[in-house]
Amino acid sequence: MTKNKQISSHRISSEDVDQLKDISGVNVYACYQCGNCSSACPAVEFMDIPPHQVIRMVQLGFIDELVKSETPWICAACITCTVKCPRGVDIARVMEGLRQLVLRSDFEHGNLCDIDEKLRKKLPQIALIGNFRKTIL
Amino acid sequence: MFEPRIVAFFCKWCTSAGADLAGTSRMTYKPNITGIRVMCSSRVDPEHILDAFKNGADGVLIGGCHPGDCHYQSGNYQALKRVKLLKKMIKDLNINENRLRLEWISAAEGKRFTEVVDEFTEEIRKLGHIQYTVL
Amino acid sequence: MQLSYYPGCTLKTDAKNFEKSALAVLEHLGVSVDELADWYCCGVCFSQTRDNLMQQIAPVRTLVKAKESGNRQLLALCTMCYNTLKRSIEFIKDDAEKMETIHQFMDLETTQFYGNEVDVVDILTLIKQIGLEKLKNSIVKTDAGLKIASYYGCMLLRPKEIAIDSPDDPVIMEEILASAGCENVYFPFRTECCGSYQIVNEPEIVKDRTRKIVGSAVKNGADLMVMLCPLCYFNLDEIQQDIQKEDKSFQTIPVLYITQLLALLMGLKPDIHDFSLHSIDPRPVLKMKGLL
Amino acid sequence: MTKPKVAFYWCASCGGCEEAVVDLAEDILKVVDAIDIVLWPVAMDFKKSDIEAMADGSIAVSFINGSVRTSEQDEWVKLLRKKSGLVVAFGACSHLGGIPGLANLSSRQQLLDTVYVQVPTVNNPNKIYPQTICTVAEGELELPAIHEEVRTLDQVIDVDYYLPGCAPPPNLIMDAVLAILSGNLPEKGTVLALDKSLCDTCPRKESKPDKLKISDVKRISMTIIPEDKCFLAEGVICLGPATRSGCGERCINANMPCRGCFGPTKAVQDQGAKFLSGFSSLFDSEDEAEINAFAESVIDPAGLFYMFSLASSLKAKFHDRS
Amino acid sequence: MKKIGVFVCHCGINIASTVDIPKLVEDLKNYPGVAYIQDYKYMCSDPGQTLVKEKIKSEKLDAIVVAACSPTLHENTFRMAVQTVDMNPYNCEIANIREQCSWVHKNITEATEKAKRIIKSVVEKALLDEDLEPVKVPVTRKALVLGGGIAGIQSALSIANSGYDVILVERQSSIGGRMAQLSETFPTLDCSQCILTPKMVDAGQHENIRLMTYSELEDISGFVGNFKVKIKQKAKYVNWDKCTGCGLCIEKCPKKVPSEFDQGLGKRKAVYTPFPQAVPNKPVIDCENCTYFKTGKCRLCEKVCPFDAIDFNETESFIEEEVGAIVVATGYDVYPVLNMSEYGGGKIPDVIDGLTFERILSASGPSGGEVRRPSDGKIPKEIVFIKCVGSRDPENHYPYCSKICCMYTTKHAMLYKHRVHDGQPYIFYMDVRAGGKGYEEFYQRAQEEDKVVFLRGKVSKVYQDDDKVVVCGIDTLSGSNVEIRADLVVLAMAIRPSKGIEELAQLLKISIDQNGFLTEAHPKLRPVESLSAGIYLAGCAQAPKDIPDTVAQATATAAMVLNLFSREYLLHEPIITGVDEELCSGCGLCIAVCPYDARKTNREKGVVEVNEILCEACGACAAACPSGAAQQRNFTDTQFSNMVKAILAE
Repeated sequence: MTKNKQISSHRISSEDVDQLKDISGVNVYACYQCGNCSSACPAVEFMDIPPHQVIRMVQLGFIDELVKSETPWICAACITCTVKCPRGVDIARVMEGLRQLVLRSDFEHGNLCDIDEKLRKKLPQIALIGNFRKTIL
Repeated sequence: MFEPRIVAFFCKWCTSAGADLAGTSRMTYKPNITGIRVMCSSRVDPEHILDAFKNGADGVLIGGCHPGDCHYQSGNYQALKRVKLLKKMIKDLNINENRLRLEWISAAEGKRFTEVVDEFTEEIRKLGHIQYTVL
Repeated sequence: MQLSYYPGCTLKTDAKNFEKSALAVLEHLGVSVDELADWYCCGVCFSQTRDNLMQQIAPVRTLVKAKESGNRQLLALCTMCYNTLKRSIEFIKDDAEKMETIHQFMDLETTQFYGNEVDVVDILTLIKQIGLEKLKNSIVKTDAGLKIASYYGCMLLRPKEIAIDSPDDPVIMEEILASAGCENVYFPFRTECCGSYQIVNEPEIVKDRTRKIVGSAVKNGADLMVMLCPLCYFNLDEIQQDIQKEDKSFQTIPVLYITQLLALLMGLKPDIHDFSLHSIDPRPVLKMKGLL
Repeated sequence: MTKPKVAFYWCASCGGCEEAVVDLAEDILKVVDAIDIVLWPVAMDFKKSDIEAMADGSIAVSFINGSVRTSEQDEWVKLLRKKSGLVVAFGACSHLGGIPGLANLSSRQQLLDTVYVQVPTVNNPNKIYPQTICTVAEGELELPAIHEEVRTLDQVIDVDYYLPGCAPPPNLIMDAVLAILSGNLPEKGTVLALDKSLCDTCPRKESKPDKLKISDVKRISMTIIPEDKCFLAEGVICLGPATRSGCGERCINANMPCRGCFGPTKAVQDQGAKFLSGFSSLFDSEDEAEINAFAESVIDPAGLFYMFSLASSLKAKFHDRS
Repeated sequence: MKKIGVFVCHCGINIASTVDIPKLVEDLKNYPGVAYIQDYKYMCSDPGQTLVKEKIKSEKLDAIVVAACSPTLHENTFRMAVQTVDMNPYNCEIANIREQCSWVHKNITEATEKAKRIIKSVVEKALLDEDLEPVKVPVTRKALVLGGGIAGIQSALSIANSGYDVILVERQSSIGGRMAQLSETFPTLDCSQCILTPKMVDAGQHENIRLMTYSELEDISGFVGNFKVKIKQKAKYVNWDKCTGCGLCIEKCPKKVPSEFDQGLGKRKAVYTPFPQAVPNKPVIDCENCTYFKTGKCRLCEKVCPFDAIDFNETESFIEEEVGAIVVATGYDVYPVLNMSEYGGGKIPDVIDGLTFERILSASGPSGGEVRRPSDGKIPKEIVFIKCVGSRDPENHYPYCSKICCMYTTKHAMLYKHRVHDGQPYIFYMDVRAGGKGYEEFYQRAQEEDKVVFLRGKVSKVYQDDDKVVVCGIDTLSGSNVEIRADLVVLAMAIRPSKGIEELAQLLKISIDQNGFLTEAHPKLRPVESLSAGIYLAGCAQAPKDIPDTVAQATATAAMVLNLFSREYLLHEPIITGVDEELCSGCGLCIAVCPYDARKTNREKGVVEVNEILCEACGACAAACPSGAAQQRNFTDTQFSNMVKAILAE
């Protein structure tokens, strides 16, 4: 995140941003960057971009970087961020929106074969189905 | 060319002051309109408006303060309520509803005042003379 | 009281002990449930997209079945199912257009569902509804002296619209356990996520969470940890052993479904518990406390 | 002493006003005793020529009901004016235009089209309309022409007094007749009823809240109205506040809101506009969308607010549709 | 018909260049009612005014119409002038043929025709204008100040110093309010009590101030200049006339309860003064905690009182007063920490609010100014301050900024550092709002000199771990989550208007905004007035504000009150809307449209009555009246109807 980034009106109101808004239905502009979402996120240590920065990047239109990020795939949809947000931003929906942006461009993130076999045999159905619901369209 | 006759009611605090500003700024507008100064747009009674139509007015304009700016807190909303229902009713009376207009014009909106008056005058001009028979 | 019951996939397999103990507890409290004749997968994780109504078909199908059953209430034991079904209702209710679209996708279902005809209920709320006094009276082992850490997880508390209690500071499990004669242990991580389905992709997250959650419960002096979610259960029970392999100082704690504990306190026959399904064997503690 | 000559005449009306005279019951005998009826088409046979033959001013008083909308009515009322000392506009139609006055919302052609062609039960494939001249075997007949406009009596002739109501209540008729017979007459142009609006005598006035506000408009046909509650407070349109009192609250007592047949009070010219102004003020909102919805929810405001007074309130018939 | 004189002003060439004045005069000469018409170059000049006055006399005119510039400019001029020749000023009307005619039209014919229409319509108005006298309202020159905090004290003193009587009503037994609880004040760090107590004493001893503590407003009626108020004094069980404030009863009272003044940290007795410098310095008995009231035994205070001042039979009492103006300065409460379950509020003893920390810092506080934490009395070495707790949180708490927290939290951290030199203060913040004289410098000093660590981000969770309070937050500037094992956590809780503000607002008929604060008449130009005439607002009851702003606003309320009191009568525009009782049926449609509650139904008479003093002459009710009984004076329906006809007449 040290590289200079160009900010422009074109980027801030790009089609990608609109599509994300359509999928998620979230008004990201209510965010005032208190960071409570990141502070409360149980998986933030595993993320490359913390949730509050994700929202900031949506505000600035950096969707191309977000779709490359691991963050949406680390998110477990526990909704803690949404509940904690003082401004009513549904961050969890934004994460879902980012996953969908990737999945709808014909890219599947999950793969049964990648799972450790020993673990796979033990896993309850809800773990597997839950995971695939979020990683395969 | 048909010269419409337009009666207007302007609230003292906003629209009449806006009209004064248009004058002080030496803006010009169509002379077809003649204003009556009222304390508040809420004083304008539909009876006065129909009086105007009955006596041959081709258009009636009411000017009040913008919502939230009324000198009397809520008078402009009273005007709004009355005009909304009145527009519906005059349509049934066979008076074109566009002959009646309510506009919010503030004391600072001299320019807007002239634009509203000119635009309204032209609209009424297009509508032509109001048609009625005296009973 | 008559209500419909929706088991969901895991309660028929890995969480058999949850289903058996829950139904036994309810029966003991005088409530019988009708399992939906023909139920479908709930969809597991509620789709949070606004624009894709296809995702809602799975839960709506089940809700249609529930409406057809004629019972107003639908019990969902699995918290994932509870969350998905309840959020589906929130998403579609009062929106005729959405419902219309969803119905167009469903050829076999003839019943129209509008969103308000079925109440999805979880077992904690149901027990409170039956009455804490009644619960108290049904307890036979009143002097077990158990210190219990109640773990809520996410699905019953979030988002706010479907929360069964305060998302920040819930008390319903503690209330129930206090009525059942247990001592409650408050620990700061009782509402924090266990890592959920990320066990599949990123088991490290779950390990990290388990270490925090279990560690905190142990530190605050709990004998047992109870919960309701089969996925939390798997994550917190199964992973404890993995952590202990890496870190000998890590102290484990047995994990039970809250209904298992209630059944034991009610003196119901122990064969419903399937203790073999537990990774951390709770029997030593239970024996020590005189519950087995 | 000769009894004063009195004429009753009917123009465009329903006949209810004639009934109202009959409704005087036994009192009618007193009236008949005291006067000499020279014209009463509904009850007795007189010819126009009989009246024409009378000296100008020889009829003490003519009671004329109904509004004026045909050439025949026009001729008759002018004739009676000439022959009468006093003319009393009897009932809402002659006073205000009444229900027939609502015809001024449409053109004559529209009305004829509706009645003679468009009504589903009418079978008139050749679109035959009534004609004023008609040739029959005996020769040519002339029928009265229907005017383009409906007028109140005072829009055609000078009127001395007004007896309001649809129909006027017997006690007001009796009071008026007695006043005329005794010569104890008020100022010319007076409406022979109370000066305050109906709320003054309304049996439900005590139920009115201190601050009257409404959040939606209810239609009578779709509302159960409590028998003791102010209609307006319940959101039901009642013209009571804009209508002269004196009717005996007959509608209110039958759990029907006031429709305005007594016309406005003397300080008001335009009953409909005045009522609209007061009524819209009641709406408790400052939200433009809600205000729009409120205006939309008032069905047929012109018909409702001017039900009886269209012709007298507007004093003009607009045909400005564009 | 009235005789109207029309005076047409040329305004130099301003009117005369576009309006054909000779033609205008010629055409209007015979207009019905126009008895005299004359034009003049500058009608507003002295000779012009003289001309008008002379003609009124010589032509025996009943009313005049001056056709000139906007009435905003010279209506008053001419109305003053006509009064000198005994014409009622309301018979003088202005026809605006400059701003709304000659200046905005170019074509002479058109402008002349329009000027004619304007003048004719104003002539029609003048024909039916009545003589009117301004409504004279007497003024009771006594003020009521509600609330005895710094705002109320400042307002009361400023009014009293000008020679007028003030009743200062305070709910507690002593004045002083929140400011008395504070330790030092930002940005100067002078001792709050040191600057406040002299003012309290002044207020207590002022010959024009009647202190009514332990009292509340019970009822009010009337209007500006003429309010009637009823004040309730709660039962004190101590006869203050006899009591000298010696304190013996307090000393001997065996019952101790947590002190509200010390935020529950210290104790007080059941008979008590809230703090030693109380004004008046006389105790009250808290009957909820008094042993005698609870058990029927004790009465120790009664026994020891040398003045026989204890009176267990005392009841609440009421006084009724007439006042001309009211200042509402009821202050604020701190949003309770109990509402912050995620921060352990109410559960963790070492999570406290800022006001409690003020008491900890205060030299007169329960720990004598030593910073010790509530749980075990240890000196905290790591201390975390969290800002915006409950504020700026529309989802869960309050949407507004509480304004004072940025500065007082900075001050807290600084004062802590001054007391505990080896301690480390941390402040979690979202924004630092340090707009104020010396505020930014103060904030800089905290960072540079006192090494206060500012962390930009919110805290998601606070929990107890052994004897530490663990704070889990984020520093968004470094992008990392942070965890601090603190000894004490201070929450800068939101502030909100004092309890009971809704009831008070209802009683006073003033409005409150969506957050519960009192609404000012105009956010910029009338910031100390309420929407009800004669009622003024000061301090945090109107919005969160710090001491300097509070004092400034309180002083401004005094200016408003004095302005009111400087007048012998209040003159009220007489163009109010009256009621013709002969016509009014009491339908009540006019009542709800009145924004000033000036109209009420007299059910006995069956008519609506208007309070002429409350009526502000908008005329909304006249338009709403369906029977024509409500008519605005000199703006009657007939006048409007005639004006419209005059404009439209060919």
